[in-house]
Amino acid sequence: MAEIVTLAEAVTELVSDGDQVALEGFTHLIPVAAGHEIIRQGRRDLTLVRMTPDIVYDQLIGAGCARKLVFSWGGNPGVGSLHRFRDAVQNAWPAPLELEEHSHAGMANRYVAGASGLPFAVMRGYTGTDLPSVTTTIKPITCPFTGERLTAVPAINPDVTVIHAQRADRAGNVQMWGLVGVQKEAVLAAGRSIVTVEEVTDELSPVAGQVVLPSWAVTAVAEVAGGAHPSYAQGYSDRDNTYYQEWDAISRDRATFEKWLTEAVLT
Amino acid sequence: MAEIVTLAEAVTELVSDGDQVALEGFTHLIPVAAGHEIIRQGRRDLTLVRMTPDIVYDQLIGAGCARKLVFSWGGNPGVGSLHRFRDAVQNAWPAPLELEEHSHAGMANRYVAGASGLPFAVMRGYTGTDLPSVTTTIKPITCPFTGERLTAVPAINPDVTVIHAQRADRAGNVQMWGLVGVQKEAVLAAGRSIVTVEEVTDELSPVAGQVVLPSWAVTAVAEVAGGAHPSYAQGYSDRDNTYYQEWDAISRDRATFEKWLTEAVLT
Amino acid sequence: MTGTSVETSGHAAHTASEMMSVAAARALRDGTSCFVGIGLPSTAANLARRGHAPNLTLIYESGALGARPDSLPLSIGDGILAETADAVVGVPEVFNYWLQPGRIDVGFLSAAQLDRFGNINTTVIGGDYANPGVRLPGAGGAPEIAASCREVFIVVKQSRRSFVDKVDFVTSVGHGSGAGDRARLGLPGAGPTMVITDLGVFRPDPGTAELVLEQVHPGVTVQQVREATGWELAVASEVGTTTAPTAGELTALRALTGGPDGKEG
Amino acid sequence: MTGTSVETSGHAAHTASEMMSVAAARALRDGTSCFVGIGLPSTAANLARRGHAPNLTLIYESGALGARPDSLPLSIGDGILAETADAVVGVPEVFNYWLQPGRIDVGFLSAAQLDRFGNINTTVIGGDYANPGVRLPGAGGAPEIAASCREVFIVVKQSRRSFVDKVDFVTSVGHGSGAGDRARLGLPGAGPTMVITDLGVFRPDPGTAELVLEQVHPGVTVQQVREATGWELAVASEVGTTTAPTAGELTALRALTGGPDGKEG
Repeated sequence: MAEIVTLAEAVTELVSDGDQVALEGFTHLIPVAAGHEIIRQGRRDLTLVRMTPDIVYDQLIGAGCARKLVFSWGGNPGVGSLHRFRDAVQNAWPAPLELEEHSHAGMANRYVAGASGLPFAVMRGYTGTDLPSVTTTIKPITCPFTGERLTAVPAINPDVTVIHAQRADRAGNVQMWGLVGVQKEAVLAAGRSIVTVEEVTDELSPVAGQVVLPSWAVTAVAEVAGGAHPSYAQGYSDRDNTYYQEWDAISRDRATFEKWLTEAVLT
Repeated sequence: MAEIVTLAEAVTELVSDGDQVALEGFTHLIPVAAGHEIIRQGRRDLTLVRMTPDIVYDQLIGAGCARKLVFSWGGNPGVGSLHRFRDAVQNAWPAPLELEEHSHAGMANRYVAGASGLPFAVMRGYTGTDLPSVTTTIKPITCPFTGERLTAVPAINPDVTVIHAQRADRAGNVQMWGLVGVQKEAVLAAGRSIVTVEEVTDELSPVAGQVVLPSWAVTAVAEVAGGAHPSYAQGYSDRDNTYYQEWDAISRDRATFEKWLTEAVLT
Repeated sequence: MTGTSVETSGHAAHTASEMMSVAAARALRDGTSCFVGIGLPSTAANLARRGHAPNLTLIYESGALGARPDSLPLSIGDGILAETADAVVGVPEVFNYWLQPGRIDVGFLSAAQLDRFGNINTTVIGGDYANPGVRLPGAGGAPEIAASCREVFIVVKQSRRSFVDKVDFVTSVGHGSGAGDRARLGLPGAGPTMVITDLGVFRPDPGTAELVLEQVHPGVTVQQVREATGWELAVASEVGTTTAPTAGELTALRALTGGPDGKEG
Repeated sequence: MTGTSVETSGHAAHTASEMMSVAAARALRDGTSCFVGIGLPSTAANLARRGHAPNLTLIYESGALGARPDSLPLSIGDGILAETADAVVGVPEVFNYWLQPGRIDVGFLSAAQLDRFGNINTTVIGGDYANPGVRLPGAGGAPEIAASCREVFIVVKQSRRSFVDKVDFVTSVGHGSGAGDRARLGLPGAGPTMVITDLGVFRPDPGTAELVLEQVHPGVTVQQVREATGWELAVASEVGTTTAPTAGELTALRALTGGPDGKEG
């Protein structure tokens, strides 16, 4: 059963240096506040996993929390590139960043395998691309019935997955809706999970399109209203498109970034 | 885009002798009226596919429509055995019935593979059981990353899948909710699909727990209120438990069954 | 279901079937999760949830996670399951995301035939597979429930027809051919840790994995159990007697089933 | 986005970017389904739906099937997509149930680099993979969109930097190393059948699969296109001229983007 705790407690207890950590969210419901708490608590050597690492991953990388990134699309959606991510890859600043690079279909299937207790998933993908030449976690597999050649990717089983959802009840059952991405799979694939929510309520009244994660499938729930900002939580907040646009300027320059980090996260 | 037609038209156009046909439904939303229409139109040599063949499959088998059954649990839920199914297997009446027998997990994954455009699915299953000794569509497969031995099952891609849903709109978008079983996968795995619905409405107002099949993923929609009876359609009807209990007596005896068939279906 | 009525001092009269359901219900610990197989297990699991285990999470293969039916569902796909569940998911998800990774504490199964190592047959009896004496419903969810749950409880009406030396068909693996077999096969869960019948309660011997009679129900003798067992039954050095159903348990059970002759799940 | 404004007789002044979006939108047929990649394609696809193709089904990798946004989403995961979609599904389902089986008519992609066979690079430019000159965002959904959709349209701003003889990294396969390569690789879809830039329109030669300039946009010369191409460009024997954006198209486009210098999807 999920415990209801503060975000600081959840990160202290459940995220350790060296962990493989997935903060998932597909444009919607990105657990930004949890990412900032990880920065504040000074975690190091993390293997960060996410299909769409965006601003909060740029911040984690720039803050020196990450040793490796497992991903399929790293950008500032609707704006452009991630400058801290680029600086780490191109110039090893503030530290070298190892990459394990997939496509979205590959990452999604890796989470599905992880959630399913399987060591790998089968898909049609990567054929003819250069990705298998730089990523060792892509292998061919043959159908035992037809002889057809397909692609296998290994399960992702993060040490801890962090997501943001709209609501939880007091028993720790989690409810989210709208674009729900790959968050259910990421939580079920993980050894531990932290869910920040807009609010903890007495009842989870049903919502069309809802995904419910039962309390017994979650480790910790923390109430953090606005915890997805500048991303959004459908029914609670709108996407702060200006923040995404402004991030481009803040993140281009190391000094500007470090000033931002000190002022916006560390103090 | 799905065409809105009568059930008789849909069966005439889309179900042919010799087809592999899946009428899916997991206790809830069983397409019984469509099964009766297939009997009335005298289809023969069908390979019938379903995880939980129950009364309507007993009726199709007893009426001589089926050559083969691909399944994982064939019974009268909450009551006992299926006597027409038994009579076909034990005594080849009215015709021999070839079996291809799986577990629920195996069948569910076969539909998932079919819906995913993959020739097979990987699972943990069947290990140590006698099923692989009688079912050729169960094979071992080795994880290319860990060397672990798992089980592969081939995709099911029915020629036609038939399901019952609560509603469709006039454009042919289909909406169902409650226990939604494996129906989405069965439709997406099939070459063609028929959906009977309780009603065709102007709008599909959102319902919690809904599954929506867009019109362009469906071949034909037919309005058949009560088309799941004696099964139920959540929000429209309750399960007719008495019918299930009475079926036991009707189906035990060939003559009683044939009388029922003539009176209840053929006339 | 009918049966000989048993009266025990201080307890209401009950049938052997009722004793079986009550004993099976008691085996379920509060706060755990239980994958509820079709048939007798549903009665017991729902009784447990209405009694000593209000926080028992019931999982049905039809897609209901955390169902709280207020009456006994006739089938594993009744509407009441979806309406009262914490979450409703598709059937592939139940098996792939919830059962297969070993998240479920207890798999609760029934059987047409059960052997001394707790292997289950629900496929064919007599003849051979192609030409069976009796064709049964088949596997359903049981093979993977038996493989993947942390442990398995089996509830079954006992007779020489159901308790056989060797099942005619292994639909679901218990302890295979004996101790160590599950590990050799790579089956993740512990397998059957308890078998509850209308006569008594059995547990596998830790050394051999063979079922041992550990408890008889009130009014049942060890000899009666031996006679209803199709192999030379191992009996614990001290056989206990099951506590008879309390008035509260019987009231709750009959409210679920509609009386001593009522329906089963 | 800014650009040189072009005036054509009888048509409103428009930028080269606007011409590109309008030409790309026109390529989408009504009643088809389109998997909308991140970037420029979203502008064009939404323009098409608001103009000649009201029954265009837009599919976003974020899980929105049949989205009908009334303003241009800034990202592929804006709330407006879920709110207006026929169905919202999880990301694994988008790729496995909807894209992978080849259900989608058109994959609509952009590129950082594109080569003469329509192969796409969005991974790294210059240096090598481990020490790249420029690190780009990566693959996203594009490799499987390019593989599985029945055909692929690519919309990209053209220059010698983006139109290169050979991409530095094959993120998504167009026609590989030439005609027959997709079949040899077992890729189910037809691959890129049209490339739309701010200068003109290209289609693969049926014999060689190399991109051929078939149309220039109003005011653009073939020579200008050659100069913005990093290989010796094949040009059709008769090069057409794209019909300039109509007033209606421009009005609709500017309503979506917020004006000639507006945002893109």
